[in-house]
Amino acid sequence: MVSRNTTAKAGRVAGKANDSKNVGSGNQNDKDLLLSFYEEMVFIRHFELKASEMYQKARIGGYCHLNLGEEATVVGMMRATQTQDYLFTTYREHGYAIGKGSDPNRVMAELFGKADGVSRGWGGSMHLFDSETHLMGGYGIVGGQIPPATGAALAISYKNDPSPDSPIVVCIMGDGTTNIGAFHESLNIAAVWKLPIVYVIVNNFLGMGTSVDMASGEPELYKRGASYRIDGIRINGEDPLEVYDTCLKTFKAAREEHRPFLIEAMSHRLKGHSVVDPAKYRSAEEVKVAEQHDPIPLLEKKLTELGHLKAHDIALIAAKAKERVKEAADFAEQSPNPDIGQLFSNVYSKKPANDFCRLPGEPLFDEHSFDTVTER
Amino acid sequence: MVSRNTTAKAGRVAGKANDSKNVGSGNQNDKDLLLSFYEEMVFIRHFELKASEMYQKARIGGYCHLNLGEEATVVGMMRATQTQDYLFTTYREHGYAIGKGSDPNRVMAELFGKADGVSRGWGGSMHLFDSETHLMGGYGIVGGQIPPATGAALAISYKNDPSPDSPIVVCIMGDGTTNIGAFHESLNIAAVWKLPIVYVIVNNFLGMGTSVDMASGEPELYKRGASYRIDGIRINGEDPLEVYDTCLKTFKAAREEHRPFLIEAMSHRLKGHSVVDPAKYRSAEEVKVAEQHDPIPLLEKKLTELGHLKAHDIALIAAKAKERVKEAADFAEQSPNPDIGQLFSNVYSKKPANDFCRLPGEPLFDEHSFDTVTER
Amino acid sequence: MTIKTYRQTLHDTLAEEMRKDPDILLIGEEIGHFEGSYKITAGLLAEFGPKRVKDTPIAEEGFTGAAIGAAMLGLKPVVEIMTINFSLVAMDQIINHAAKIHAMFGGQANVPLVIRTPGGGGQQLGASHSQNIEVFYAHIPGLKVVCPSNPADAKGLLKAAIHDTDPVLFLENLGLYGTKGEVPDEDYVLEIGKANIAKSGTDITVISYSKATTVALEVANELAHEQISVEVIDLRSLRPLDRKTVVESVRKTSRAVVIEDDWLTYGIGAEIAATIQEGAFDYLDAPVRRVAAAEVPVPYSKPLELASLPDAVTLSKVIHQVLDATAFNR
Amino acid sequence: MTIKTYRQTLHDTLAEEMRKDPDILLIGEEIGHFEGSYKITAGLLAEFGPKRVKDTPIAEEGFTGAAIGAAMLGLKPVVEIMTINFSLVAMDQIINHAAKIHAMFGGQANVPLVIRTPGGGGQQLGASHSQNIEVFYAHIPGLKVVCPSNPADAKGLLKAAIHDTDPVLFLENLGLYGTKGEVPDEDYVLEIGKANIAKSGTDITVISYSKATTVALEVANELAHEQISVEVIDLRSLRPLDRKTVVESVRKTSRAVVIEDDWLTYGIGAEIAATIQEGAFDYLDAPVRRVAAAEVPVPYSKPLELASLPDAVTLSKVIHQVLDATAFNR
Ligand SMILES: Cc1ncc(C[n+]2csc(CCOP(=O)(O)OP(=O)(O)O)c2C)c(N)n1
Ligand SMILES: Cc1ncc(C[n+]2csc(CCOP(=O)(O)OP(=O)(O)O)c2C)c(N)n1
Ligand SMILES: [Mg+2]
Ligand SMILES: [Mg+2]
Repeated sequence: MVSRNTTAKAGRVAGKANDSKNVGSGNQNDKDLLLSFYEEMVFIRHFELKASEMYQKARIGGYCHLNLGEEATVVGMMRATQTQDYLFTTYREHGYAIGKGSDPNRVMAELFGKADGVSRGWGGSMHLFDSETHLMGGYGIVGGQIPPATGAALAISYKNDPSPDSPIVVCIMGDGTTNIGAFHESLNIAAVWKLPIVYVIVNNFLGMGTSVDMASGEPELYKRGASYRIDGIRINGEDPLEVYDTCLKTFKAAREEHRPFLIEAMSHRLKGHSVVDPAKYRSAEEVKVAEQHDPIPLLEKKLTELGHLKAHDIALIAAKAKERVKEAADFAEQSPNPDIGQLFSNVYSKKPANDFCRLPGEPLFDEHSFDTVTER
Repeated sequence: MVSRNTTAKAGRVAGKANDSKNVGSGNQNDKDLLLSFYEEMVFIRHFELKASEMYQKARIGGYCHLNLGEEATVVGMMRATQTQDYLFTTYREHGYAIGKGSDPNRVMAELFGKADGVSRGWGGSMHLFDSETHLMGGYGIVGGQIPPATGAALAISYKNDPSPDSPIVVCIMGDGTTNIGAFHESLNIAAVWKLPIVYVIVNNFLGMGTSVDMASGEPELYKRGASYRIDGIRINGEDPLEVYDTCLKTFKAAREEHRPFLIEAMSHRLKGHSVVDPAKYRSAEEVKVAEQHDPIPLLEKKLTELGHLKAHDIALIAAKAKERVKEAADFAEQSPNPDIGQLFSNVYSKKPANDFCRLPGEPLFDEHSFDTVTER
Repeated sequence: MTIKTYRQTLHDTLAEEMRKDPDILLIGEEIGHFEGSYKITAGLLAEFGPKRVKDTPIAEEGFTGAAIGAAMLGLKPVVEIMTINFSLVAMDQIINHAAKIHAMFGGQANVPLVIRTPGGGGQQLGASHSQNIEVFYAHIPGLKVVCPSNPADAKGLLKAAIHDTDPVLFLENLGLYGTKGEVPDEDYVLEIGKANIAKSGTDITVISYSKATTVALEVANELAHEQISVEVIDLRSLRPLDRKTVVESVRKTSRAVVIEDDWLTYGIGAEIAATIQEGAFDYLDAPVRRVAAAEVPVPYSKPLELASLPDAVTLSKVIHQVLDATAFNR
Repeated sequence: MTIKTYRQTLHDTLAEEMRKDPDILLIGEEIGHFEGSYKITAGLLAEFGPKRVKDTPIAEEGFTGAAIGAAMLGLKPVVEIMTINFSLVAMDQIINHAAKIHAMFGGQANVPLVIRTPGGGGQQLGASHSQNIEVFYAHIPGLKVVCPSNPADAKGLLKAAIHDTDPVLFLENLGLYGTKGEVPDEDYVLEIGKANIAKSGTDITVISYSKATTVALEVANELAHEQISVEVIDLRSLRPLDRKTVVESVRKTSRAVVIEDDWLTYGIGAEIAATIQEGAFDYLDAPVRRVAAAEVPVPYSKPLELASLPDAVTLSKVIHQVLDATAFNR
């Protein structure tokens, strides 16, 4: 079952394939690479803004958590994966899904709960899954993804020897998630069993409104790998190149040595915890700091300084992204709802004997239930 | 509710109060102290041997885990507690209960499931509780004691300022227990909330048959405090004086600073995991090593060398211990079974309306249930 | 009497009790700075300070267990678990510890703990965030489970739960937070373990609890226009279960329907039906019917989700079916 | 046919399946070096090596969840949770993950996982080690729960569970491990979701599962001497639940008693009684009665523990009561 496709993950979203092989370190002056990062980051930004808008318009329901501010981490990390690698992530995963290669149309359709959604409308924003891209799910239970991700790495090591061709698992979580038991149990298991998995903490300084300092006895979270002799490293999640380089190196080591790693990417959350959170608990000062760390203007500035980007390009890239995102929203709008007749078709992968498939209020038995029955 | 009794915990078991104040460090040459350690260790040894015998004779049921080999840790640690301190521990706790001050008669009676047992016959070997000595329970779920112990420390800090008079919580667990989620969550909470609790890992190198190396990514378990910025220290659990000294110092710091600590006491398990475990997974070599680390001959040797103990004393102390243990077994034998009429009396502390108190097979209602009922 | 939302009532009741008893403290995720995921605790950190309103790490097992230990030493913690779905990570502490400590230690310790947590589907939260798994707790001797369906009961039962000397799971519902009702202004305390006849009637008994009670009442009021007199029993407490009130009602009406938001098989309604058939066997004119959720992990898609949940139309239909089957004449 | 213990049958079946399918691996605490807490896996580490017999840290949530992930990638893990009591720390992974992954992700992934775990009181293990909380799992769509009562069923259902492409909780019982029975030598596979008429009879139906079935059969055989013909239905599967077989039997006998080892209120028997009253309403001559455990955290003291558990004498008494109430003439 484990795919052997070892081609480098292509940047798909801006509609443009990235053909740089993800085998060596990126280069500060690699214009194409940096520009493709920028384009994808801008695309994800606009995707999230559209999601927010569609939520306000009630096209999207439930909870909806955005990657706003996290785009550099998303793009740098996803570019460093290979298609065959398995990704387990959280409810804050639209960007990751896109970065791993899912069709943005189908991601948006999932947010709309439509039949063409990546999870066929069953998952919604928090539960994106795409078997084709090996996106093994967004998970809404804090820490819930970590044990299955660890087990996926077990399956890899069960079937593959360490090698440059071995798939790995990338398991993403938030800072607050490092305080839950599943984190501890899983990292320990990965260490003892020497599993090819890279745990990535996206440290956005906050759980919902609770700061890392208030929640974690050791707030330098990458140090928590030490409890399992897992190497930990902290990186600047605002810089896509640093994220890309570190991930590339770390993923390579996990692939070739079959052992776990822990990466902590520091990355500010620009808005509330979810679309509906006005984030009143944040001071104006804090909001300002977050905005100063917005990776898109930062990269824009850098690229402009390097002469890779002009005001005109910026506008063009933004326009292209908006256009593409609009297409995704239109696709989602037009996609049909899942068929109500299929309500019971996903409970089990094969329907078992005596499966109970009755709608609310239906009697337990109907006139045909006892056709064969004994007289009294 | 928090008791203010600050007198030093007395060594009760050998029938002899230890009046050394537990305020300073013990002294290698403090003959009385060392001898009283020895006496209590020997007593616990014989208590456990009797428990084993009574289990074989089916006076004791269920699971029965012994402290054989762990006596130095038990005695050194319990002597360093104050009566007011709260102890949360595991299913391997007979010695700790006795060391904390419970009447050995009532401990044995509990193993027999009798009405005079410390838990009134409801708990058994794994679930000793003694409100008088602040033994807050032996717990049978691995890790289960750690969150409540942490919360008890919260209650202490809620009601008491740090001071030499403040009670603390001592929370004991095995090495294998450090791999479960509750360990991680609790230590983190204790660190963030600055709670007066000392977590003690009794590292006997084994879960049931699984070694620490196989189970823990970081087998130097005291280092796991670092994930929460909790100071950790490893001690030789075979030396009651080292245990006593370290505990005294650490408990003092927890009391006076209201912050958590982690102690790892290395201490071999002489026999199987529980009375019924023949421990076939252990090599003859391993058994020999464990026996070489038996703290009782070690202390015996030391005391003999120091001239504090003669062969005649050794025999006398053993005889006294056996005598006292026999008394406990006789007491347990004679104690009545709990009253079956009280089966429903412990479900709630106050009986609520409509509590369902029916024996198996009794109908839901009886003829009096609807005395007031409407006609049809 | 004041008209208030269920949310506001919970908030006010917590504040009122905390003002009276310094041993009450609140423990939970995001209840302080964030003011509560569903804003029940808004403003309480400001009023009572961080000692009594304790934001926790994301560690339900750890902090629920810590509340147990604090309760054993005499504090009265009120824990918020953000939704009942997340209580699954704390289950060992609730079931193996909170529920057992009093009995297992021979009555020497007790655990005066309240765990507030909302259940509820219908919010498009997907399979792992839409469950009504209160039956897990209701099954456990040593726990009490209460489930107010309206603001007044929320006040009366929350006070009772806080005053109780044993662990109480206080079940709220996402769909109820915004609902309004009259709330007594005085120190209003209900007795745990007693059901409430929310509406009396003579033709059929509908048994329900929590949010489903609002559906039952809505249907009962509608059917009154058709000259059908529905008695609605609001269980209020799932453990202890007030079997007598249920059975007495059915002995009177001879017909019963349960409406519940959880899954049918092994759900709360199973016990209700089992109880009725035993206690009112000779009085029943038709089988007890259950209106419950379809047995699927709750889908995100709105139309799918709606199809899986019980509602007023369905309840009304089932009531009519039962009446028709028993030659009911209007 | 060979006569074997339930324990030996489980062991042999695991080995047999592992020999055939290299994707099957065992995961659990102390299953390797220690050879299993209850020795089901004795010798399997020696035969299959540490890759396929994986001793774990004490981390039920972690390793059960890891098994889920491994299953998603096509392995077929068989997890041992030492007793069902300890499954409470793994509940989130079982209920929020194993049971939901197939549906929540639109059918793209499935979880071919078996979780073996014994329930059971009567061993003087105290309140937190003596539970029968299978109803928690039986309530959850997306899970299957099977509960063999004898060695042959243990073989047939364990094979079925391992071959199944969805998560199956395989409920064993401490009190059954030492019991013996005839076991088919061939590749014997039962269908999950079907109950078994363990003994046919005409006067009364006793419905049961797991260890309680042995009590039901014992009583049925005894009562045969009194010319009472008891039909014993062994559910074999709690989810899916074979309602039809149960109801057909009761339509024939007109009388029913459930015996179960779990607590009565909201226990498995509640659903059985609720189902019967709906499906055999016009056929029942007396209410369905339930014989279940007393609602207390199970005490350690032997006499107290015994008083709290259902047994043959009690079942027999209740059967007589039902027969007497229905003018049964021998
Ligand atoms: C077990 C559990 N507890 C609580 C929640 C509610 N919750 C959802 S997200 C969140 C904060 C998570 O913070 P972090 O891990 O830092 O991730 P972020 O949202 O910042 O990306 C909480 C408490 C949950 N989903 N699951
Ligand atoms: C949650 C849970 N899982 C498994 C068990 C079974 N069990 C009882 S003791 C034990 C080993 C514990 O090892 P350790 O923590 O080192 O303590 P020791 O017995 O060596 O003192 C296990 C696995 C349990 N009681 N609880
Ligand atoms: Mg965060
Ligand atoms: Mg150990």
